[in-house]
Amino acid sequence: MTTTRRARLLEAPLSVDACVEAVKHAGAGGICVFIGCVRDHTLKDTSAGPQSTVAVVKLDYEAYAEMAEKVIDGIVHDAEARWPGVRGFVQHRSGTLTIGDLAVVIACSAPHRAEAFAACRHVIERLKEDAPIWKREHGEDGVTWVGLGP
Amino acid sequence: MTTTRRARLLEAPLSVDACVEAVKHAGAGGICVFIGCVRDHTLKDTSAGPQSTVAVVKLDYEAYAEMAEKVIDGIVHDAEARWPGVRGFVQHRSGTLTIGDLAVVIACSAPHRAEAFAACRHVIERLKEDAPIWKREHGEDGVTWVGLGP
Amino acid sequence: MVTLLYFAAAREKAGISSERLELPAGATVGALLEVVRARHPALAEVLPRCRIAVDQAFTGADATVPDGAEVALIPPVAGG
Amino acid sequence: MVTLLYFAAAREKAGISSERLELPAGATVGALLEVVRARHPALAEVLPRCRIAVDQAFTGADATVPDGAEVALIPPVAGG
Repeated sequence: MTTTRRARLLEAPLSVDACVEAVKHAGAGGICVFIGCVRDHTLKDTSAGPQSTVAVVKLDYEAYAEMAEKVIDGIVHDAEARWPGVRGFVQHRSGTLTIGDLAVVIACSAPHRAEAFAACRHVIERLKEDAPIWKREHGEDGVTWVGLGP
Repeated sequence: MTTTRRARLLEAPLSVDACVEAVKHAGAGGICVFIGCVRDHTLKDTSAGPQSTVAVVKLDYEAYAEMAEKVIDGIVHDAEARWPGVRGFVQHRSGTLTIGDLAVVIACSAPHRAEAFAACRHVIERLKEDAPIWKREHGEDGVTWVGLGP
Repeated sequence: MVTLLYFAAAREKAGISSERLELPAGATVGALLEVVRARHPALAEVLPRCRIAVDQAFTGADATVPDGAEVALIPPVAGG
Repeated sequence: MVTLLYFAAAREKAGISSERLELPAGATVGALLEVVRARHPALAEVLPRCRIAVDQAFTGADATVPDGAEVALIPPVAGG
């Protein structure tokens, strides 16, 4: 890698290979990759009663792109500082996605696998908390912004 | 997937994409991939004193191929039973590898990421314990079978 | 002058994706939110669930908004 | 008759990758290993560190070796 930027928001399909290549180097014994895909159902939050499953047709991802890249880049650098030897890279999609499309790809390499797994998991958890990215689900029961509840 | 076989031993370069495709389906929201690479150094077991780092030039992977596929296939099926909704697939290399070559690729999909991570980690740990595969390191201090000690 | 950015549900409720506002010198994020609330009654439900970013960093209600700042309303996020 | 397979360090020490042996009916894995030890003194050091697979499944020393079985010496593995 000739750049220190660890995150890209893309309108085009993501590339697992590009993420793996971004973190691969001669001292990397293990690479952990997480791929988030659009799946055909979601759990519906209901104010009363148990959660139910709702079919999903497509998703719109909206992002505050510049800040999202900055936030994710910070998360990856934080992971690299916590687990020495880790190198990470993230691609996140924006725009309209359908079932099976990749929404996020996170790759973390490390000399040994424990650190690669831990860093990768850390990045997806933190990304889901803080990256300014939203999704609107087009499901069988209409259109909803995920996370805003009923 | 039209086959239930979850493991392949290959003499040719491994494909991350093929492993991801093997576990991808409409209900899979997360896919965790582990890639084991040949790195440029190894920790040397020494009977006295602290471990030291030894440069590695290349590795020969030898496998009891038929049993290795059977053992890894069993490990993946076991992971699928432990974490319902998980689907896994593994490619493992045999033959001579150099720095940066992929030795193993493990992909596990699941409706949610926690199960994908847990299953993938389980498969690599169990594979390293039980798959009848050996490696001979050609390092700066000669040729050694890894795991047999000095 | 500050630039306000509205995203996702906030953008839909406000009916705009950005606007520019004149603020008194030394105004806090909290004071800015009161202005926003008054201008966009449709945001009433979403606003309490938003975090605020000033110049692309999350900020508390007591922080001062610098002149020329880019202030974003961040409804509950759902990336990944 | 059983088929014996040698891999990795065991193959190098034995100098062969496989051989066929006649065993008494009902012989155990442990008895087979005694035969192997006697035939290949160079295996002395590696043998105690090997696991045994009979027909591609790990097996204990007390198990009987069926006629026609494929028996493999499995030195410490290092896949992944």
